[in-house]
Amino acid sequence: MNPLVLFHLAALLLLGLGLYGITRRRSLVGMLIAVELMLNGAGLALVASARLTPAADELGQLGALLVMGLAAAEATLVLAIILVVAKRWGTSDSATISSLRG
Amino acid sequence: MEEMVASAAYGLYLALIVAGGLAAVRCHNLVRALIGLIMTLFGVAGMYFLMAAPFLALMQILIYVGAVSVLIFFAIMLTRAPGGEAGHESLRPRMGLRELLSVASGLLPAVILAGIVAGYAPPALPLKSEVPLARLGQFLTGPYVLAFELISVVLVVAMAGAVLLGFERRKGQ
Amino acid sequence: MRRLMKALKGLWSLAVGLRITAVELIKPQITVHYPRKEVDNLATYRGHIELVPQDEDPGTPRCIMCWRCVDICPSRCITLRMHVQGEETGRAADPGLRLSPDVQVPYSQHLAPPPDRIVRVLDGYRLNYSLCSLCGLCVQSCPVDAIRFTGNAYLVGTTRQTFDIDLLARLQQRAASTAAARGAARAA
Amino acid sequence: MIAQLTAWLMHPLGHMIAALAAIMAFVGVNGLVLVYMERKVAGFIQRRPGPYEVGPQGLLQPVADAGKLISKQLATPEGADRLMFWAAPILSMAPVVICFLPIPFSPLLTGMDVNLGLLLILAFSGLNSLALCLAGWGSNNKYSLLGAARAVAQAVAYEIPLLLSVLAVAFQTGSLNLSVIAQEQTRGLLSWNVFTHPLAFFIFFVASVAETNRSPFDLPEAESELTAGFHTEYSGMGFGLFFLAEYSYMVIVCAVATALFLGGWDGPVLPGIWWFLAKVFGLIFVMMWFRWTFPRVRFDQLLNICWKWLIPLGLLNLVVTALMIKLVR
Amino acid sequence: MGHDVNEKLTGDFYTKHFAPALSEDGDTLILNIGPQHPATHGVLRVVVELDGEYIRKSEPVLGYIHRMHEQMGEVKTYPQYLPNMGRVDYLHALAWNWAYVGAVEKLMGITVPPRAEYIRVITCELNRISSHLLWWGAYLLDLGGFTPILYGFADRERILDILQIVTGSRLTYCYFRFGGVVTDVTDEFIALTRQFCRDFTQRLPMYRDLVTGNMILRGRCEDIGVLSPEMARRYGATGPVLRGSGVAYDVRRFEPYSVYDRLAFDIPTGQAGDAMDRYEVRMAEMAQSVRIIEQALEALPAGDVVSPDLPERVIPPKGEIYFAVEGARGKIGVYLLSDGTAKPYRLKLRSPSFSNLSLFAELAQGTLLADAISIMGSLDLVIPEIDR
Repeated sequence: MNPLVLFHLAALLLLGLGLYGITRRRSLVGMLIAVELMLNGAGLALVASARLTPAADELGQLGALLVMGLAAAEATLVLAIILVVAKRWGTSDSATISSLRG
Repeated sequence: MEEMVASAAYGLYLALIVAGGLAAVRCHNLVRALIGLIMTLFGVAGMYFLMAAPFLALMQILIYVGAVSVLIFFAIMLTRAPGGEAGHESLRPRMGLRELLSVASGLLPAVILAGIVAGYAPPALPLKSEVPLARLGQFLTGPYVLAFELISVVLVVAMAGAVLLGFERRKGQ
Repeated sequence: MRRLMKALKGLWSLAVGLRITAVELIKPQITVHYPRKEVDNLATYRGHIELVPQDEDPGTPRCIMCWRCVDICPSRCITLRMHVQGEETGRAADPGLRLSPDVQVPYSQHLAPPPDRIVRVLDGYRLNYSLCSLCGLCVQSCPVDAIRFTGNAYLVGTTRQTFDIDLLARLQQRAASTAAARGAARAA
Repeated sequence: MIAQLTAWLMHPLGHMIAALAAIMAFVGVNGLVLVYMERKVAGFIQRRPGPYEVGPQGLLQPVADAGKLISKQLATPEGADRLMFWAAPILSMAPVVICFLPIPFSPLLTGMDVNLGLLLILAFSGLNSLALCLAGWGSNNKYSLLGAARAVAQAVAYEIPLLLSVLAVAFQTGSLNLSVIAQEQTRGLLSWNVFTHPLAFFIFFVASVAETNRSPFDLPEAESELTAGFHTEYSGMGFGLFFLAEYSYMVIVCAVATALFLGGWDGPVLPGIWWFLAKVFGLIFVMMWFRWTFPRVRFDQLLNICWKWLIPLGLLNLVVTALMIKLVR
Repeated sequence: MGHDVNEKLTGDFYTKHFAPALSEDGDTLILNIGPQHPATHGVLRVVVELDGEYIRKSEPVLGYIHRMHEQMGEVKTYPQYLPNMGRVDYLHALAWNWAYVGAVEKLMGITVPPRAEYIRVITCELNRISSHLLWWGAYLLDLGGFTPILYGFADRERILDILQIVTGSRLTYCYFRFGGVVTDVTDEFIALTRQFCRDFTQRLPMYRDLVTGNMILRGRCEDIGVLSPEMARRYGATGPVLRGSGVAYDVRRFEPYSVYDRLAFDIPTGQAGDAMDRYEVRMAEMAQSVRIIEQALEALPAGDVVSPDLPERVIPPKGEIYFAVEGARGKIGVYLLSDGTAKPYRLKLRSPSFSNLSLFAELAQGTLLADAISIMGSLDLVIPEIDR
């Protein structure tokens, strides 16, 4: 099979798993894990597209690098939010914090 | 020979991704889910290696495994539900409508996109040679300097925000 | 700037510490490596007690069976058996508590008890060393200096019986062995 | 036959496999040597002989220790997560082998001559903190949990000054290949980076002492506070693997320090490998010397040293280095 | 897969005691430090409630090595109780010897010959140095420094050798007797003690350089466990703990017993009352003890070592008595109530470690776990003395 398609399929698999996880998980941390899966899929797709097509190689690699930086920033922020949520509501269950009353 | 090794490596990495990903979304125990995530991360790093992008692979391990997953681990440790056990969550009821919807929401975009990818993929070029690190650096400080600066700003803002949120938590006590 | 100076001073204090350990590193060892070498200050160490033989007869203890050591011992680790010459049965030490104020003697200043007209014979003198706390009250309270400390610091054993020491047998054994040694020396 | 073997060894894959095998042997032997060395150094500093009974001068003591560890029962505490509990020591040990690959023991003796060797070591050594996390979490023990939390905070914090100090050297050499960096320093004693980057060397060494959880930064296993920290519950080889990993990481950071700052294999008369090993073990001796001299710092002090001193100093050093390079060119 | 360690608590009385706080806020962790723990130096258990690494509440739990010393005093005759005194506080056994012997002497009106008094001072102060040296090493061990304890032991071993000459034992001395001491000191003892005093004075700067001046140690001790004089009084703290807070109270000076009023010595005090001050006080006290020993050796008179007019039987008259001496850890008090028989009617021991330990719960509140260990070390607790 075409190697490009193979890599893209792996990336899509990650996306699917991430989507499934984000709907199925109840805790915020679990959702964060699912989001990381999807971000990884994005990075993989970017790199594969850049490496195996005539597109500029650097574009894909740097794009994936930026995705990683974004993931780190996002994880930091989400961690802080989760802590605040856990402090306020005593749980990180997404269902219990559906109200915005605070 | 090379071809075979590459296929075998791809298979191995894909297996890592699948097994890890399933563990990440299905394990009741959040720490096990995290281990699943880490397995997936390694799988993706392996795929980067396979595409002759070792820098990216190592960065993947350095950033994701060394930093992000450790942060997640902290989040798991610090959010203990009262009465319940930390790092343990009961997933939504199995095989209900929601489960079906979950599977569908995961499968639908993947299947649609997979069709597009499989149908309209351009022919893959033979693997280009490894991009030297210096060239990546030149690009980062040249054409992509805005993105580079933006991501730094995002990181700084995220850190500041996290610190602020943390302080608010202390005050709330 | 002050903080920088303070940090530098702190680093210097660490370096001073390192210098001291480095100097100690090359100094000779001060431990005594036991199985090969033993400590040499056991002369003043006071291990478990032993019976002192009479000056003229190394096989017979000096003990006059006044029971003071048995009575003073806080942990009751001395057992004494004796009989009066002519009487058929021996008298074992009273197994009950003998803490009546009439018999306890703190330590005697080496005053001999009143002379006895009956002759007493020591049948047994045992020390339960696992109970002994080496306080030395028995040695002090003995009016005739019939008990003394040994310098036995290396007493080890795997059973409790090892520490139940028959001091009378020990004394007689020692006397026999010295006599044998003396005989052997004379023969040589 | 011999020709075949050499041909196989010249092939990158064969070379790597051979290197991995050699490294595994080295890690094992090295564990024994360092255990002996640590105990002897401790003994001499405390003016006692150290191990003495098993074998001549106690040389077989580490072998006896290893035998004891191997023969012990592997107990899993009640309520522990078996998978995580036993995955942790393995995860702690596994990256060690990879970390050894890019280290240039001599101009020729390098497991794998990778361009990104430094990055490889940094990336894989980061796994150790994760292993400590799992150990702490999986043990179902409060002391372990506290130890794990400390280990993570410490590892994450000290990775930054470590990277900063390494970057200064990488800037100058323009390469992340340890062999190239070491090669750069073979032009006499003064070309050693420790003279051009003394501050970077200082930061690197302090940070690496902290990264390897060595005293005075051994908070994750602070025995007077946390009994044994993250490995409280481990018995037998579970503990042995953590132990071996700790010593291997010591060798790795000291080898990296040697290659980065101390001229690698550079030295007169003797072949390079001996110089390299001598420098590595010299640095390890200093680490042991620290351990047997200093008390332990407190946790907030540990983080203060990192955030208030090492990171600003590292940044300063990096900026100054960059400026100097710009000016010189 | 129980990871909520709090839920797994089987919960005896003391841990349940902490449970209400848990329900209102699930963020805390209850940790049992001890009964077997490297930092408690004995079988002491401290239950702490941790918020992160901060101690929210703590409570020491006693009684793990209760040996009924007080009760034993009531079933044994006066001389038979002597060996017990070496075992209440095994590190400063001679001070306890002295407290008990002194109480009985005071009750019976026995005068002690001057030579015996000086010998008591010399041996007791030597014992004090050895106790402080052990504390010094153990405290550094608490703070993660492994080597100092062995350096301290090298000096301590010499003291034990010296004390062995007269007492015959090395740790649990039973040397003092009603009206004197067991054996007279020998010339060897005097020479060795003189030599030790000289050498030890030269060793003290090494201790200072290695440890006291060390930045890490200062960071671990300064401003940790600040004990105000008022609080120290409230809990009845004595000894170096009290003096570290700036209260110059020393039984040897303020309720002089024996010949201490004839010897010149300073009472070192601290200012802030933190762990470092307690540390410095003990280090200074060792130098003062050396000073006392040197003076006592100079002034050592000839004569008996046991009172010649000692009654045959130790049966004090009816009455009660309280006698206190200054131990290495503080004021050691013995209260005796005699009903005129051969055994005490009641014997009460006031042990300094008990009062000093009671400080801990308040001092440790709000500190880091590592600081709590440092505080506990700086209080210099001897657990058997607490559970007497």
